[in-house]
Amino acid sequence: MQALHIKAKELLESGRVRVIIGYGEGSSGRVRPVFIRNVSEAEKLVWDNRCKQNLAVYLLKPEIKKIGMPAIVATPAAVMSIVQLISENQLKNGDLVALAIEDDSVTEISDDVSLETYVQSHPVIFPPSVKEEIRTIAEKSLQDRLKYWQDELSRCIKCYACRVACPLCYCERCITDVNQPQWVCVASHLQGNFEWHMNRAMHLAGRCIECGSCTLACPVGIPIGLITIEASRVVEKEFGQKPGLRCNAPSAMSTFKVEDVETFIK
Amino acid sequence: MNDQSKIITHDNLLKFLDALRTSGKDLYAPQRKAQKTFFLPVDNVQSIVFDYVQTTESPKALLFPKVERLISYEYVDGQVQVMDHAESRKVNECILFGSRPCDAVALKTLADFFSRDVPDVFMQQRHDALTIISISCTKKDENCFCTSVGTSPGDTTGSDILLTPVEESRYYAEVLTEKGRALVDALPEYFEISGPVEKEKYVAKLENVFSSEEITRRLSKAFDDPMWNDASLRCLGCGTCAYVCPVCSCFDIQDEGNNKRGDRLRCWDSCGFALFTLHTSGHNPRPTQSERWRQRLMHKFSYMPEKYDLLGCVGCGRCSRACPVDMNMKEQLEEIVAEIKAI
Amino acid sequence: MNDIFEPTVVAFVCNWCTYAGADLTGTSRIKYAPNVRIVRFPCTGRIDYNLVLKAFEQGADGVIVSGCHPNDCHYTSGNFHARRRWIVFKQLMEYMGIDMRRVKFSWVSAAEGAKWADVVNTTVQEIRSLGPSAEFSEMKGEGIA
Amino acid sequence: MSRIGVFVCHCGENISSTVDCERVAKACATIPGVAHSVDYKYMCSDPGQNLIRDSVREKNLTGVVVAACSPRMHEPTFRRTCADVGLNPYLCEMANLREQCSWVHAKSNATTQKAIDIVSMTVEKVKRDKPLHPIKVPVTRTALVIGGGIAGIQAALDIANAGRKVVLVEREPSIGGHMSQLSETFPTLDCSQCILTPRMVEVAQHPNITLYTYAEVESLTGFVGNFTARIRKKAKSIDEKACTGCGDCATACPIKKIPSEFNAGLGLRSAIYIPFPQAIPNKPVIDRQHCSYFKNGKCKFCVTKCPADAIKLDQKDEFVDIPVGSVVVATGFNVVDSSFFPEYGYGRYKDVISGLQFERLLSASGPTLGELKRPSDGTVPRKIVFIACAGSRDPAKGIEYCSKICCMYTAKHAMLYKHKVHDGDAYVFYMDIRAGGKGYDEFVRRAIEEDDVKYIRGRVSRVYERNGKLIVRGVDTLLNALQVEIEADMVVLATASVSNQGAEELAQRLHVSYDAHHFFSEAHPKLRPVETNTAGIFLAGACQAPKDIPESVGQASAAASKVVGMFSSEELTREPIIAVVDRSAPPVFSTCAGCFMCQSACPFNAIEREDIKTRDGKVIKTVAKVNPGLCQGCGTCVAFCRSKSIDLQGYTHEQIYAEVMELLN
Repeated sequence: MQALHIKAKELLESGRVRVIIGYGEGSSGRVRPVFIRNVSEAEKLVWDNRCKQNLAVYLLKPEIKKIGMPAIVATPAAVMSIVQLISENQLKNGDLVALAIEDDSVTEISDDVSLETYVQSHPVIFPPSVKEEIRTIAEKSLQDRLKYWQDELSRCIKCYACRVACPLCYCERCITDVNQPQWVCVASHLQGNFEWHMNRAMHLAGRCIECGSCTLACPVGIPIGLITIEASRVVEKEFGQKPGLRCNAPSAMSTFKVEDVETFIK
Repeated sequence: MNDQSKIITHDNLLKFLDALRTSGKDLYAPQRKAQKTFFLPVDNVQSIVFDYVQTTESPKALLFPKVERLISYEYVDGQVQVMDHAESRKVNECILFGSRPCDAVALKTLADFFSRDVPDVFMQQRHDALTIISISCTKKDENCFCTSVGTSPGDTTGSDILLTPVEESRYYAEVLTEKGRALVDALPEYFEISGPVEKEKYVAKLENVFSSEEITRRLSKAFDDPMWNDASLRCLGCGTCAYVCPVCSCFDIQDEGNNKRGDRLRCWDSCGFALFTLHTSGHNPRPTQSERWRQRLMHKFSYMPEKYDLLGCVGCGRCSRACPVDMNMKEQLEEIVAEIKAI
Repeated sequence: MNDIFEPTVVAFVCNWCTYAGADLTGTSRIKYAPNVRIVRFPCTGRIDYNLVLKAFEQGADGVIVSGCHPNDCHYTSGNFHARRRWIVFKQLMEYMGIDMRRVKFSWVSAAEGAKWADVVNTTVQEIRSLGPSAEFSEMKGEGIA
Repeated sequence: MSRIGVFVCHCGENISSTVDCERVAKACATIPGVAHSVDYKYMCSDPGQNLIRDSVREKNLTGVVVAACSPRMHEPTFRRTCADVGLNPYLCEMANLREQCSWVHAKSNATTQKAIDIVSMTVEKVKRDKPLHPIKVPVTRTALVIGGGIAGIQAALDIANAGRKVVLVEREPSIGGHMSQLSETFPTLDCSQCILTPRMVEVAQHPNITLYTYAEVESLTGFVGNFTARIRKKAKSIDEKACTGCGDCATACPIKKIPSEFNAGLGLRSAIYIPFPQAIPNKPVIDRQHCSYFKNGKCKFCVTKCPADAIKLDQKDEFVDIPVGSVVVATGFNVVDSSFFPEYGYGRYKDVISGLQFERLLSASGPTLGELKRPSDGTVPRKIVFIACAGSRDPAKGIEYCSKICCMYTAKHAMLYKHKVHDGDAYVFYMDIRAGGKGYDEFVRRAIEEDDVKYIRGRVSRVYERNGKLIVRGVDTLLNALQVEIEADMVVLATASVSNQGAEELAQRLHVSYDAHHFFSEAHPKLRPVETNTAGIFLAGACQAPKDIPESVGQASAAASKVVGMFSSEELTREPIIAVVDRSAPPVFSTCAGCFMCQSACPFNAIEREDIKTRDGKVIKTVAKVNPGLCQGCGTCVAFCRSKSIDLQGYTHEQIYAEVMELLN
């Protein structure tokens, strides 16, 4: 943590960055996102195992962008999101400094090559509980899966915390806000909830870097991350492409291979 | 001594609830799902939980459902037939069990808010059919601030029956209204007449950290305060705070249907969304999260008190607990008191 | 009253292959079940997965999605893009518990009038044996007070 | 509120025999937004169209739905009708009640209900139609003709003579195609080469024609008016400029036993060869598959012998990219190979040959210099059997269609045989005689009556060898199915015509449709027989279906006139069915988030990046922009766009959504 404070001060003092997006002490023993703009506040930065939320989401927030050059305290998942965002033209080389922390040493990663190298050696690792959940759902029969998801999704209140917590949900106008036509029912009845989560899954297929921020954000405890994780898994299984690994990777869902295999089109 | 003050044991309480449940009334009580607590229909009274400081979602959906059908239409033989659900529907008697005193205050606020000028029939019907059995708070957490917004852990306002846990797994029951009395009278066998009980001894102690009048006064000068920007930097603009809030009542009217039939629905909405105030032209009078966060505070603590003499917050702290980025209401209000100069 | 269940089937087809193929079915006077309603798109690449959801929500019992065979796309590659989309969509729907036997994907060229009739007939037959679509009608209205 | 007019056509009885058109019109009259709904016997007739025109005027219609045949048939007709009275043509759409309803279902309530649904859905679409205006694009006034047979030659000459540039690409070393292999032609019996060769020479010398032989179309990109053709010039291993065509190389070549393609395998050629004496260009190529230098690295006899030093063994395939405005596909046909007829012994018995081989035996330029000799022993066949429909009209063999030319050439063959071997016997086994055409039936009759060719109506079941004779066993169905056995010296099979090899791949490269037999599909079998479904690409000759020479030439001229017509103006108008990126008022500017997934999805590279800037040039955001000249309107980008910021004119989100909502309520 000390190394982080030193690095933060150095970056702010030198004027290289204007704001450090990091974690700070929050309420009830939680950490919360903080935006350090003065050297004097650098000591507020915190780094420990509570720091799970994917802060990359703030890199695209207009109010943060307005402050100027950001540095971001980045978990491996955040670095992956940054790589994916670069590949989707939302960020570019030189737009930010990512600070990766390991054993109280801080590494600056900012160019495409070092970002790519970093993600190669720092895969996103789920907690075992997530793996277990994925397995249980996969083993359910079709009907049980439908029951399971209907039960889970019936709690959804369409607060869209999943959307705002996701660094890759950056559309200025989300499909659910499109009303001519109204592709996704606004109401949070079960059908509208199903539509919304199915759209989220399709939109994150081949893009979800599996950070789990959406699940963390969900106030009613729906494991929604499992859906988008599945979406990316399907893309990886079928087309051999994982998101968040290359800064110039074409999007898996808007490209194709002639030899793509399916067995269901007759 | 109030002859409506009674004692009920925990076991009898469960029996009482089970009797209510089987009497054809809808019973909603706190239950666990995904390690969170929700007011859900009760199938089995054993699944009711008691060990929560506060439920994740508020009970407001019982008065103000997240989606409510207002009218339906159907096109028959070239004629449009409209069905007004306010006239046609029958709302079942409903019992809310386990709400906190702050929730009961909130539901009253909600009902009052919807009954000014043109009363909202939907809300009125639901409110008339609802009996509220609250439980006083014996625990609190750092997000609670009911005492600072004019209520308290043992406040009877809005409840039909208020239960206060006392020694030996028993509850001191205050039967407060006719609706409450009707329930107890129908099932008197579960209650004992109580002697005087010093409620204050049992309920949680919560320090008053500010006064809502003070906040209201200060906010009237704070519209352009730079504080809003800093305070809202981490706010991502979801609707969580509004949706878990027991008082937030913004809604959106949506028509769902086709050329032949459809419904007009009232759905929850939130001022935290950019879309909330987006004009068709593309102009947005609240273009950034800063204005939206300000709106949330202003609405609750300035506009509602000034316009309707209602306070938009009961200090339940749900928004702070649920916020994915730890936007904390109590902390924000304390900051307003500390930073904005009083008039 | 007829006891046989007559399913409603919506077909999303591309203009150049399947729509033309379906025209050929007509010119060849090959008969098929009248349960199908065809929606014409320029290309399978244009077919939005949301339309499949909407079709079921609106009460369709089955959906046919059909376009040009691989390599035959009038626009070179719209069908390849569509194929990727359907590969993912199908698995995700199944992950959510939806029975995708109700959605038939096929390649029907402008020359395959007979195949089109066959695709429609077999789909109608299969959906008939599956019965009315229930998943979406169950969800409809659930959660509205 | 829309004021839509619905016009339900009976199409004579084509629709009304299974659909209750009156009920459809009545039902549609009740749809909100429909101001007028009528049915009529023939909507496409003059009075029918007048009915529409009058209604548009009198009822102030804002949109028109014509419920009739397929839009692929008459949409342009009715759009013009609407345009006549000032309604934007794109506000008129068709509901397909014929091809996709009345013709495919029995008369029933369900059929009429389906018709009502189809119309209602189209009404919803038309309600949301916006007036559109055709897009103008410049035209490259050069045509690409693929295939140098008679059809390609004719098309190239017609276009070139109209003053437009032509690029003619031929896969073989010489142009000429199958016609150059023929002896005489029916029904006039004039010599094929005598009428063809001058045309070939004209092509070679025409200032407007660039000829690439031994070359193939590698790819075709772009769109009507602005294609780019990539031509692979296969290495001929010859410096064509230096080569004088003396032929010394071929004489020197030690590899001489390669079956000659020109002689349909009946003659031989060397590894370096000129396919036939009248070849255009009259220059050799090295067949690298057979050349010993390319096989073993040794030989070079030709190099040594060439007086012009024209042999270039290190030549490589070359690629040229040529901008062209339109394409005529004239790649011709092929005949089924020997493996097709095990029962006839084709490929097993030397004296069982195909019609094309027989042409070579009759031809003065053929392997026998026009003398009719058996391939096996060089004797003159005394008894010869012709089998018509060898493979054609045989669903069991996968060819249901009639190859069309066989009846005529078989009559010609038999006749020519009789002219050469006066005392010989010629038998023809046939299924039916199809001799429609000017002078055709008279020609067949002449063969039968004047030349005494014996026609036996029946099929041959087997041909086998016995004592040096070919026993042809068949049946005469006109004589009570009597078994017939003929001891023949030679058997000629009128082998089925099939699509040329590589036709499917070429169709895919050109993005034109093809039928189950890989013949290229015309846009409409009757009204657009020379156009493909891909604008700017036309068909000529037997690549579309089996055809004889006059038909091929006729179609080639038709295709050429289409091309010349298209080239008559500097600009083309294209359907405005293109994608458009949302642009909204500030502060949003565009809902496009600039992820550019659409860019990788677009098959036409039509999506560009556009910076939206402030007045002082500061970039506010970078968004996608569709180049209307390049966009072909497939809509693939539209389905990809997560924020629904691209829409496709003519097939907008709202329209298709409304169609689905209407269909299912």
